[in-house]
Amino acid sequence: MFFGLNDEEKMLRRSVGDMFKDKNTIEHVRSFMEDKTMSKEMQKLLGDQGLLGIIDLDGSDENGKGIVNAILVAQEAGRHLLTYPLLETMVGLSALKTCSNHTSVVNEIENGKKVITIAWVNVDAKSRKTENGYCLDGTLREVPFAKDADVILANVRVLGKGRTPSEEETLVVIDPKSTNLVIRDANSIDLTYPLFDISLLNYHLDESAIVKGIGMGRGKQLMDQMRKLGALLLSAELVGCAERALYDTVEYTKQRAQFGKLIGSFQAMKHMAADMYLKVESGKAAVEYAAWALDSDNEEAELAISIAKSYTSNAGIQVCGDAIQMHGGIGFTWENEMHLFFKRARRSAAVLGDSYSHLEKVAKVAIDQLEEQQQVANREVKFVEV
Amino acid sequence: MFFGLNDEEKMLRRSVGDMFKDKNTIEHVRSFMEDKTMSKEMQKLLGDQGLLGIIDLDGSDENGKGIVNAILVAQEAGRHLLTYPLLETMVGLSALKTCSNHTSVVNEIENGKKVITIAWVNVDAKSRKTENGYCLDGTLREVPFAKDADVILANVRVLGKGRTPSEEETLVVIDPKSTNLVIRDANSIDLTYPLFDISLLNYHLDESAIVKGIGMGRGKQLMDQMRKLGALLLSAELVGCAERALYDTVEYTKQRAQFGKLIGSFQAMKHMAADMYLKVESGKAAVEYAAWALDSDNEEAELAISIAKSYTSNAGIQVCGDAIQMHGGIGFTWENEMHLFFKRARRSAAVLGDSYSHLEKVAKVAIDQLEEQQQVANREVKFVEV
Amino acid sequence: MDLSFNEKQEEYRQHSREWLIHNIPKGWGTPEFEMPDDESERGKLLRNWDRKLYEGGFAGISWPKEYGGQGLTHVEEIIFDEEAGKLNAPGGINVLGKLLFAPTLMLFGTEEQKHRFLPPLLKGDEVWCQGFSEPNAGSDLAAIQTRAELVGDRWVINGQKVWTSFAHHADWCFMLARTDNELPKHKGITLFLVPMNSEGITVRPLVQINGNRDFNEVFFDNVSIPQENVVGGINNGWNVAMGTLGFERGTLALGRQVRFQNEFNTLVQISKSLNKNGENISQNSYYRQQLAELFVEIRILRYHGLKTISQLLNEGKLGPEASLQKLFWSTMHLNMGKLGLEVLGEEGPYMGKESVGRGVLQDIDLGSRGETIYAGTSQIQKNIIAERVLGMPR
Amino acid sequence: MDLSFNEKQEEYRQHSREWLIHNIPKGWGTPEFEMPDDESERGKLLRNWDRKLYEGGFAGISWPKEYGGQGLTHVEEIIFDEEAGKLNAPGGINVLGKLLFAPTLMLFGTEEQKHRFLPPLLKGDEVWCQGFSEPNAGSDLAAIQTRAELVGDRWVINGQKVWTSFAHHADWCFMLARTDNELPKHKGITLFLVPMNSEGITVRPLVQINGNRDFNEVFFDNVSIPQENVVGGINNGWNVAMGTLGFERGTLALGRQVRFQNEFNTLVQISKSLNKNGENISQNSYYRQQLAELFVEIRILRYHGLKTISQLLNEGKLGPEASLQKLFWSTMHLNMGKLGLEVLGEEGPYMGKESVGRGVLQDIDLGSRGETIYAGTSQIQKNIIAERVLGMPR
Repeated sequence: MFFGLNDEEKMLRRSVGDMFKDKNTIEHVRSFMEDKTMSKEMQKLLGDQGLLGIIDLDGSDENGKGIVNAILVAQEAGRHLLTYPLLETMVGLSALKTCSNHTSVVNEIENGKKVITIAWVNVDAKSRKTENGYCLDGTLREVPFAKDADVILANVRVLGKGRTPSEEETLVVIDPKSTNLVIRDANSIDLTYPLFDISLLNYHLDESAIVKGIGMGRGKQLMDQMRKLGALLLSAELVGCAERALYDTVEYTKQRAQFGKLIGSFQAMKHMAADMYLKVESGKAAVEYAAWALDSDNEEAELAISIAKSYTSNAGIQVCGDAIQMHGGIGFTWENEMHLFFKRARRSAAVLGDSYSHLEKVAKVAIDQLEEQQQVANREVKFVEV
Repeated sequence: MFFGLNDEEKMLRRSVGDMFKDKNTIEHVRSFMEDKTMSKEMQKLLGDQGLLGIIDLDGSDENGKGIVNAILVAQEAGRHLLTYPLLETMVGLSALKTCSNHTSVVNEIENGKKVITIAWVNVDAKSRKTENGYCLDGTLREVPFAKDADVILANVRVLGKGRTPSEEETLVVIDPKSTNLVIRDANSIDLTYPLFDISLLNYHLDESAIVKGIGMGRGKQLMDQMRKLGALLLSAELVGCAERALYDTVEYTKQRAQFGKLIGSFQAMKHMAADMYLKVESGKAAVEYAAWALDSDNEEAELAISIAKSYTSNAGIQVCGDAIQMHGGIGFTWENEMHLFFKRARRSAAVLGDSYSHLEKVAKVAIDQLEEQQQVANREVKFVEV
Repeated sequence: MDLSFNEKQEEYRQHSREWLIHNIPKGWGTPEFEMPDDESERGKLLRNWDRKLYEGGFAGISWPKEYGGQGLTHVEEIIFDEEAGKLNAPGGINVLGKLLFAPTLMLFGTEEQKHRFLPPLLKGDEVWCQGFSEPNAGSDLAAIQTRAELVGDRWVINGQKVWTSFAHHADWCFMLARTDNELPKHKGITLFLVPMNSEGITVRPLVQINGNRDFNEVFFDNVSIPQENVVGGINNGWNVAMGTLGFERGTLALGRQVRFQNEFNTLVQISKSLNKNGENISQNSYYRQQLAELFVEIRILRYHGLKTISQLLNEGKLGPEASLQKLFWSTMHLNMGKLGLEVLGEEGPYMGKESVGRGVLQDIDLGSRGETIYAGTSQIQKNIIAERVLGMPR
Repeated sequence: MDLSFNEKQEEYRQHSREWLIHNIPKGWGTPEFEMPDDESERGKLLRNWDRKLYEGGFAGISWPKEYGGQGLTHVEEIIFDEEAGKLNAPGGINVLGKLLFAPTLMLFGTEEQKHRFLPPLLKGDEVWCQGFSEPNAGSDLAAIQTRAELVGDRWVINGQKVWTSFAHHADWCFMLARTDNELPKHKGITLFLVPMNSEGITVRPLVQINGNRDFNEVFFDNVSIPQENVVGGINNGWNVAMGTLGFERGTLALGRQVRFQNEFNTLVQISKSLNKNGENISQNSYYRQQLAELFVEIRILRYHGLKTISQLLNEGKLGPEASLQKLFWSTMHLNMGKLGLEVLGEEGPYMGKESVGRGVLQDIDLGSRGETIYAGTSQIQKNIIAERVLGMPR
């Protein structure tokens, strides 16, 4: 029993943090927001460092599935507002790796030669059988960095390949460079991590695009797994994002003076900061626990992820909002960076299950399943006189 | 348009406050909690001052129905933790006065010769016709000061006197000294305002006990009106109770020193106090507005009461809870008085509709009826070029 | 206690409403309406509205007629304000002039100044901005460093101001500068009136987190103004400014309240258009309770507004209790923003025109973040309440 | 990161559970169980439990064997603690001795003192109470005024302590007194060990708002104790006390966490038994969301507990981060009390045996009001976090 990071984990976190600190500064983030073009340098770096394929769902070496390492990387990504779909890459690769048909694209992505992203939401994309494959039409939504991607993973229905619509779901690889699709900027509040919508019209889907077989619930199963993993990594990003906002704010209160005193010496500032610290540390503990649970196939892993995502979603918004407040006037200007953290927290909290949805999942366990659990726990208790 | 108290209203509030300050001190309250016997002196005083029959629902003189005066009195009752069913007396008399059959008991109550209370909840009390009247059985609940009362107003079903159970409801006067009923202390959290349950067995109900006629929805109508009025007066009590807790606490922070400073000079204390002040003043405004609305038959009166009761219920608990916190260690001892305010707020918040129930009523107007309202408001707007 | 409006006042309400319906700019307040992108076009549009208000007899409703006002009371003022809010009428461009500078001038200005400045202000001919805060004097306003020196018969001003709303459209700035370095910091300050076209003034826009550009930094580099452009006397600027801040915190709650109510109604409409787990959000008790609570606070804001107006009518001024209103509405609006995003759920990130609610709920969320900061942070308001209302030790 | 328990530890868990099942007092933890009204009977019952724990080998699990402990680690300690929590086992009467005094003595005591005091403490033969706070030294502990003077070869103590839990059952008191008035207030304090049967000691119970009588005031009137009854050296009491407070804030989170989980389950059961507007409360999303949020916090408390234990195992001590746990659980418990009363709705006032939940939710509500105050108020914990963890200026 040891709840903490070992030396390798600490080293990983530090080296990734240092890299982002150097190569993904606020200036880099702002220039990405201006010209909206992903950094090729970052892409190469991530590939060279071997960070992209860090998750191996079949893995059982000393790093388990690599989930603990992945959340450490994601925390750093959040802390530095990384303008790269690292989360989608880690999750997407973990899914693609489960299918031997995609080894070559897996290698290209893992080495930073190609960029992958995930269409998290399928609005109505369906495919029909044609002579030489399938024809795909409809809309995909919530596709981060789609404009820069070489590969998009999506979950689409293949009509007729299941008894229910969800059984028909099939995970497929889509080529964003095709002329049979249109990518539109979806005007996300968070300019550091743009979201896109994709409309598909007569898009030709080859058999080779299919991941792990057509229909029969396989796509749904994979996508559910990806969403859970994504929710966990996003929780880790939220923790990193909030932690940075907290410490940058604390630093500011140690520099800024009003009424002849550093504002950090005012109790109102201290108590806000302490509350923020409590939220950051609690979120961090929740994320770490869930990562361990997932790594070690603990039966509570799914519950732990919902605990982490619901908690960090609320905590991230609260902490980054308070960070704005503690900065006073400059806190709500564009030139100050606090709004970047706040908006990133807003997006991260909203997608892959908002707080309400995850709390509802928690409620199913904590409330609806309570009696069953208690029956298991209540063995006979024999009482004796003291 | 004037939102404030006129000179007579201010004088009424002051004189009632002074009286309670003198005759209903914390020592009086504590001795009531010990021996659980209502003060005859207070009963006489209230009668002599003419405060009991202050509400006249048919009234239309300069004081309207007297509701504004009544909330001022109720605020003072809350402020001083009055150990007397003044609320039930004001509300009960207003109901009894609508029926000419009860003039003599009205007079006795108004003059402080008899004590009235109200059974706010009817669990299952039903009466059947007998040869010389009705026979009443069942349980009544939430009857404040029942042990000391001479008259209990209750709403019971008279079987067969309506097409639905609620149509059968009938307001009746019950004699607590009867041997056909048992009064049990219901162990309320609030020892300053004890609640009782009453079991009735073969209780003989005479025709003369009936207020405003049998069944046909009359009882329900009267009881609904009484509950609304009661909710408003209880909101006023909550405001008074919270305001006293606030100001006593502020006073304490001006006396108590820690770390070589008066604790009132710590910003954490100041900000808690400011938040409490905001809640007290907001609750007060809500109560006053609702009182005016009821007095002047404003169509929003019912909504305004639900606004007042939901807001003051939450505010009262928050303020009195924070008052404990600001007192530090002595705040959670029995010998300090803060817990008396907190517990009184807890009871007041819970009964006559808790915050949830009243907010749900608000939701019906604010959400469900929104479109109708907007249709009324949206006249044609003609636009011209500027 | 009498919260009703008399017949004449109800007539005034009707009259105001009629006028507004016929005069609000075309399409204004509808989701389709778009402000001109160009700042000067935007300024022109807003200034035209101010002029129209004047022509319609709705500028300076409660001001004395001799200064170009209508000579009515605060009650008519709030009635018009409320009706304007209901129809989402434009705020105009001279808000700071009308709400902050004019009442300050009426309290502290000379008769000559009032006659000189108030009529063109009302007419929309002279727009005002406020130069109080500085980079190192935010909550601690008395720490301002901008200096004014008397050189010959003119004041020469040097320094920098921030959060100067509408500075880029303004003709005049009422601003604080230090006139005596020897005195304690509250004592050596003076309020000056500065023409914005003076040589040496540079205006730089400050973009807010919601992308709005209402605020500015204003730099004063040897700006020279006539000796008489002082209000309330030399070294008396702190007292004058405190009066101004009182107006900033306490008034205008009713118009604002109605606008909040409009926003709330939009939020309800949006919640009716969204489902969560197959249930309509407006029927889900988690959201219902929070929406109802918000509605309650918006109503209570109205009560506070009515109380403030009554106090103003009765006593002619506002006390430190005005801080309560600022704290109350800004906190409430922050909660509205949060709830809006909760209602949107997974739709939350999308702010485009085609998104649910066209981004209006996100605008509330982002905009409200500044509201608990400007015009005195919530922390400052709480200090004021604790120290000046409750008498807690400093 | 490895949160699993190894096989031996799992065996220990099983062993603990078995023992507890067979040894918990009859009916204990069931709603029917009633504590004896008589305080000394109550004390006897709890002391018997302490003795039984010792006999069963579950006292001082992680303490060295030479002091009567079991020589195991903190992991076994928390495993037993967790199992005891699951079965709602009694807390015993020597809580302060075991959790606060003993670790303090192990850090600061002499070998002789450890051998003298620890074994009888574990056996339940000597119960300890803590004399730190005073009427004028609550949050500001260093302001204590109780004095100890060396008269001949004995210390003579005069003064008053408050919030002294179990003083009326205790055999010994570890207490702070001022031994030098000339030194700065943190420097002139010493920790003393005082037999509670000394002449001159008066104990007066302090009733809490929930009617409990666990706290006391203790008056010292010329109480004389041997010169050697000092821990950590003369005038070094502040350092010793800071160690004690660290233990108070940081440890034992797991047993507490399990008890909170039990309370939560009770709250859920009660919510399943109540309807609101015809809908079961446990199915109403307003309550579901809040219940789930509470559950999340209870789980996170467990994570914090595991982290703290890991830190203790690794580094042998706790830092100021321990304040986080105290702040976290006491705030969470306060919210549990509030939510409990919301769930009860109109049933809220009723606390009798026949009421919904038999008053347990009200007990949580009232009891939790003290928890954000004792062992350092939430305000003090936040100061500590801000100043000592985040390094914000004093």
